[in-house]
Amino acid sequence: MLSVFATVLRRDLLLAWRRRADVLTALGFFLLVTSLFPLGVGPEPEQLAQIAAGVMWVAALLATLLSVTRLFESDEADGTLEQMLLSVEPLAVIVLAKVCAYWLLTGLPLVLIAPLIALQFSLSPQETGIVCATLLIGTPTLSLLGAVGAALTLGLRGGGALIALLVLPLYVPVLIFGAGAVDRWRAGLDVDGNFALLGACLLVSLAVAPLASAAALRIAQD
Amino acid sequence: MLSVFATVLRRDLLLAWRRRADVLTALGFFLLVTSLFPLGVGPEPEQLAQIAAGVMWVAALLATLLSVTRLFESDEADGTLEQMLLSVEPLAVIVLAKVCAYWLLTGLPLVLIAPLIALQFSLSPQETGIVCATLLIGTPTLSLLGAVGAALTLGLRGGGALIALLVLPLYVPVLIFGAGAVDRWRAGLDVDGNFALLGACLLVSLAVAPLASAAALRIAQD
Amino acid sequence: MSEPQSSAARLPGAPGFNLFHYASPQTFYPLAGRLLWPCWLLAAALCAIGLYIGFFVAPTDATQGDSYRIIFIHVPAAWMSMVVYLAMAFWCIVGLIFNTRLSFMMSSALAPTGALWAFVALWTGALWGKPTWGTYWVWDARLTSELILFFLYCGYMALQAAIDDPRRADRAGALIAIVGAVNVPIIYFSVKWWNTLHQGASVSLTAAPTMATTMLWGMLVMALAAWAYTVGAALLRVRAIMIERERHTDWVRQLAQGGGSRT
Amino acid sequence: MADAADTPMLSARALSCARGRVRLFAGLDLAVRPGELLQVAGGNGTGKTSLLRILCGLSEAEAGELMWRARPVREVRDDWKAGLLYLGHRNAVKDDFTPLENLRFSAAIAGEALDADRALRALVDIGLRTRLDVATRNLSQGQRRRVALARLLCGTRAALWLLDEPFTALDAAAVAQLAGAIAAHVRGGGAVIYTTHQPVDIDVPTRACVNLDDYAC
Amino acid sequence: MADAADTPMLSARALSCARGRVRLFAGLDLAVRPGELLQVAGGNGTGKTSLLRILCGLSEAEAGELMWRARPVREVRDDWKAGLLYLGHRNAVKDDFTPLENLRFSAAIAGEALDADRALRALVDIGLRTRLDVATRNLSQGQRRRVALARLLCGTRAALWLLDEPFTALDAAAVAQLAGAIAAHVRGGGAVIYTTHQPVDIDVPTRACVNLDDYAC
Ligand code: HEM
Ligand SMILES: Nc1ncnc2c1ncn2[C@@H]1O[C@H](COP(=O)(O)OP(=O)(O)OP(=O)(O)O)[C@@H](O)[C@H]1O
Ligand SMILES: Nc1ncnc2c1ncn2[C@@H]1O[C@H](COP(=O)(O)OP(=O)(O)OP(=O)(O)O)[C@@H](O)[C@H]1O
Ligand SMILES: [Mg+2]
Ligand SMILES: [Mg+2]
Repeated sequence: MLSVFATVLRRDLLLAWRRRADVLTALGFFLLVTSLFPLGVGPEPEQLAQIAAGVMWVAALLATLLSVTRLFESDEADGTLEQMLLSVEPLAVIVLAKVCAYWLLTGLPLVLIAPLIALQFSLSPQETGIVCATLLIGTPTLSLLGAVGAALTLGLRGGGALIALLVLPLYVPVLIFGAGAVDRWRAGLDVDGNFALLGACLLVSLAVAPLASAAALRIAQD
Repeated sequence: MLSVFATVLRRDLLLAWRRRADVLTALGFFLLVTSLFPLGVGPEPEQLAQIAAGVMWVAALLATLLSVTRLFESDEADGTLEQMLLSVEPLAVIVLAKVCAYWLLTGLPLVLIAPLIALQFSLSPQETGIVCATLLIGTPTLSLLGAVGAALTLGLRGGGALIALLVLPLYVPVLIFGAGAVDRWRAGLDVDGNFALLGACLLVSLAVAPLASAAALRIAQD
Repeated sequence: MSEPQSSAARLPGAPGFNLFHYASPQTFYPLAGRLLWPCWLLAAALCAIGLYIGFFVAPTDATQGDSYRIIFIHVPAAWMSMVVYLAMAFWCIVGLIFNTRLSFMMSSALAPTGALWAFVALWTGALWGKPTWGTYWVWDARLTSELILFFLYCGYMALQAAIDDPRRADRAGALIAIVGAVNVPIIYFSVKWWNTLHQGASVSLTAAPTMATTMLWGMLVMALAAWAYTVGAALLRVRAIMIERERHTDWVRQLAQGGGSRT
Repeated sequence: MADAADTPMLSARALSCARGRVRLFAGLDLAVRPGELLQVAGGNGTGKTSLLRILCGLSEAEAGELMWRARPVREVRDDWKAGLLYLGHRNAVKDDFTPLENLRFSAAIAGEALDADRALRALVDIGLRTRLDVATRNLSQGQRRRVALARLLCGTRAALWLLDEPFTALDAAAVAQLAGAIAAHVRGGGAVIYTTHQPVDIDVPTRACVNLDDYAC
Repeated sequence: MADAADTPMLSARALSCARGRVRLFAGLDLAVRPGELLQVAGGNGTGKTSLLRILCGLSEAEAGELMWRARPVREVRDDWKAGLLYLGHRNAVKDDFTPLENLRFSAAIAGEALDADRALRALVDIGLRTRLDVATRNLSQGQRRRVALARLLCGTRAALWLLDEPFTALDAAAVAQLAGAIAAHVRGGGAVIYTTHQPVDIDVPTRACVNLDDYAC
């Protein structure tokens, strides 16, 4: 079980390495969206600092949404998914490994680049710290929930947009707790509650999402 | 030439009709993003009205980006694209027909729903009118440019994110002129310039994008 | 396994036409090697002179104090970022028309240097913005379009990296380079078309210069240094690309057997 | 002059093809005349598919010249395109359409009008009578292939057919029927270039075979 | 008892299968014993692929019972899964990997360890020696199929192979080699259920054939 986890993780990372551009461009997307918002919204620095956390969170969410669609797609198209379903190893473990690889490739780089973007929005160091911390706990949740959506819509037409429709409602609490933390901190309130809630979201989705995705995949293949 | 345009248009619309969910969900995505934003940013009405045009434009842009990836994908996968390349009809016309169908299915509904969203952001009727008009001229440009990106990245790894990296820089001027119109109107300046520039963008991309996409498709198939 | 034959050799009338002599990698490779050192030396010398003028000869600015001296890096970098992009687009057009492999190689060799210049222009501009405008970044037309230029470079490189087949990579990249070239005039004229925070053009061929002559000289010398560096870096990289792409051809094998004689 | 039986419909001289860093074949000459059947033979990976794609203009040869009715294809690009019909490994059918819709749209994309009656008859002939209103996604492998092949049965303007492994996934009855259709086209003055790994009997007077194993580098 | 030659490895009773509104077959009984080769025959669309997917648990039958070594599959799900190997129409190879990487990862996903040497030997045996470091996306149709089939050559724990049209896209040499591998597996006490439309000679003592045309509804 551990070995299949490690193998699938390594496999997905290797695949991504073969497509290095992928990793770079997911980042590029995040950078671009966060730069686009000021363009659309107007350049007043105070206003930007006001909405910075929100914009970064929405961008992270969209970056996930945009790419998570493809989580199982290629495995489905070439028949590897059938083989995963037929494996003696539990499917949920395989799914979890895939989600881990996915997060390492899209979530983590985004968390690492976030301080730079915070700078661009002229956030203070503490605010930057809070935004990055919420992203660090929040993005794995986004990936896990995204996986469920991806599994559910697998093979359905509509793909990306349909996923968005299914998953966004689940993303909303994460977004609110995550983006809200900075606002609370600015208002002088404490943010432990937000972190606790984000952590709880992560734990719950860690427990439920792989199983739910596995079940959805079985249904999709029938 | 006209008949192949009509046929491909009809074909893509029929395909979309078979997958009704698709049309609904592109809309759903737009609705969700524009509703998420107030959540991320905080609900003060004046601030919301300030950023409304920007948010709607960014949402439209992202909705396009999210779905345009698939413009040629399925035709490529099942070999129809080969047949299009081999057709005696000019490829650019076929591409144009596909883009038209795409816009009718994703751009137009979004323009039609925009007044509702403007209401949600408490924009005035004139502002609403300006936003909708800019979207009406701007979204076809987004679709056309997106088609070039989709053709260029066809079959490549990186998919969605790579498209974003390639196309977003070209989207930025459209976004600036589009979202800027309301701001200028509010500031008491005239907005004819913005509309003229948006129109120019549309005309240029109408002339260039189908040809560029066709060229990119030929390159991709080699 | 054998080498694809030189496409330049198949050009109609190519043998008689002198310019095309250097259009094939095996003839261009040694030429590039010979040009390499002069470029480096020139770049170093000009850079030394330019910095000397910039930091010791040019007077302190009345309003900005000494912070304006960033101009000696900022402006040449900004110029080069635009010039290099145009050069890339030019080589791509040549490549598409004449079907020469070398032109595409030149284009891909130029991209990283161009991206570097765009980045330097953004970076120095941002550093300069803090003392003069009170902020690192504003969403002004010139700044934005320069940022877009940087992303275009990144897009070009990412696209090429994502395609294995060199032929397809060349042609797909060419499309981006050519379509993206529209952005360059936008950068250049943005200060005219929109009234913005950023400085307008003060160097022009038709009007009298509006800045101190020593400043102007410093900038021009630095610009020449940047040119020399760009040419040198591009030649170095194009040699590497040639070797990597043509490693299975006879001339590269001979080169390898020849004990690494560089020219 | 164009239709004189001795002018090759499509001919290639000194064709060579490289993929990645491997040259697949070189110095290949080939010609197909009206009323001729040409099989491209060779083991897996010898370049049959690559050759067919070059012959129809989907990819470019590394070197060599291609002639359509004795004129370089560059000059007669439209005639060339109008004159051929290529069916590849992939079926070019849309999963969401019924067989009938697929057939009509693929003819339209190629630029040929096709009336519903004729299309229907072709589909019935090829054995899809009971599956006419099932979306193609639900058809079996062989049935999808039949949808694609139905285009050959309903009359096409193209004089030259390029068929890449047309017999895969078909059962014995369908193979015999397709062989019949190919033979009829050839006897009617058309030409066919095809590849296959299955031994199939096609009943025509003249048949030629190019074996790519002989041209390997 | 489990390996006694007369206990069927996999057996099905009164199986029926419906797709959409069409019932494909009904009342199908079938059993395959160690050392047996079973061909599932039938025209296009008679339900061969559907049957194989039911037999390996990818889809569910409409009615009927499935037994693994004489026990209902529900009870011995893990043994059942560990005991079979299914290769479908689709190759389950990743375009971006080299053949070797593909082979090793697909074994790992199935839960089998495979050392590099053995994998390499299998690939060389199946004729991919010169393409070992080419990404699978650049291989020809037949070469991809070979990558997938290489798994059969490098020894697997699975006693029962379910092969859906294994011979498509292969050239004559590869077909013969695969037939040999199947024969060897069967002679070694394994069992194979396969479908094909090509007449292929597999040299085994006992072979059976289920023709789905006989069970059509
Ligand atoms: C990140 C921010 C900045 C960017 C992207 C940027 C970009 C550029 C570009 C592209 C040019 C060359 C265009 C031309 O020659 O017309 C340029 C020139 C120049 N920039 Fe900037 N700039 C930035 C910030 C600044 C700042 C803060 C200042 C000083 C207040 C400044 C002063 C100048 C000057 C004086 C020139 C030369 C104009 C001329 O003489 O033609 N720039 N900049
Ligand atoms: N990048 C590459 N590097 C090395 N070899 C390559 C590359 N791309 C393609 N090839 C080779 O080119 C050949 C493509 O052959 P093609 O698909 O034309 O074969 P085919 O004769 O149709 O085979 P099949 O009978 O299997 O369909 C294969 O041998 C493949 O390995
Ligand atoms: N929704 C549906 N409505 C009607 N028929 C359907 C539907 N879905 C599937 N079918 C039928 O089910 C059958 C599926 O068969 P299957 O793929 O198992 O055939 P097969 O024997 O493997 O054929 P082949 O030899 O072509 O591979 C086809 O005849 C198909 O038309
Ligand atoms: Mg082939
Ligand atoms: Mg089948």
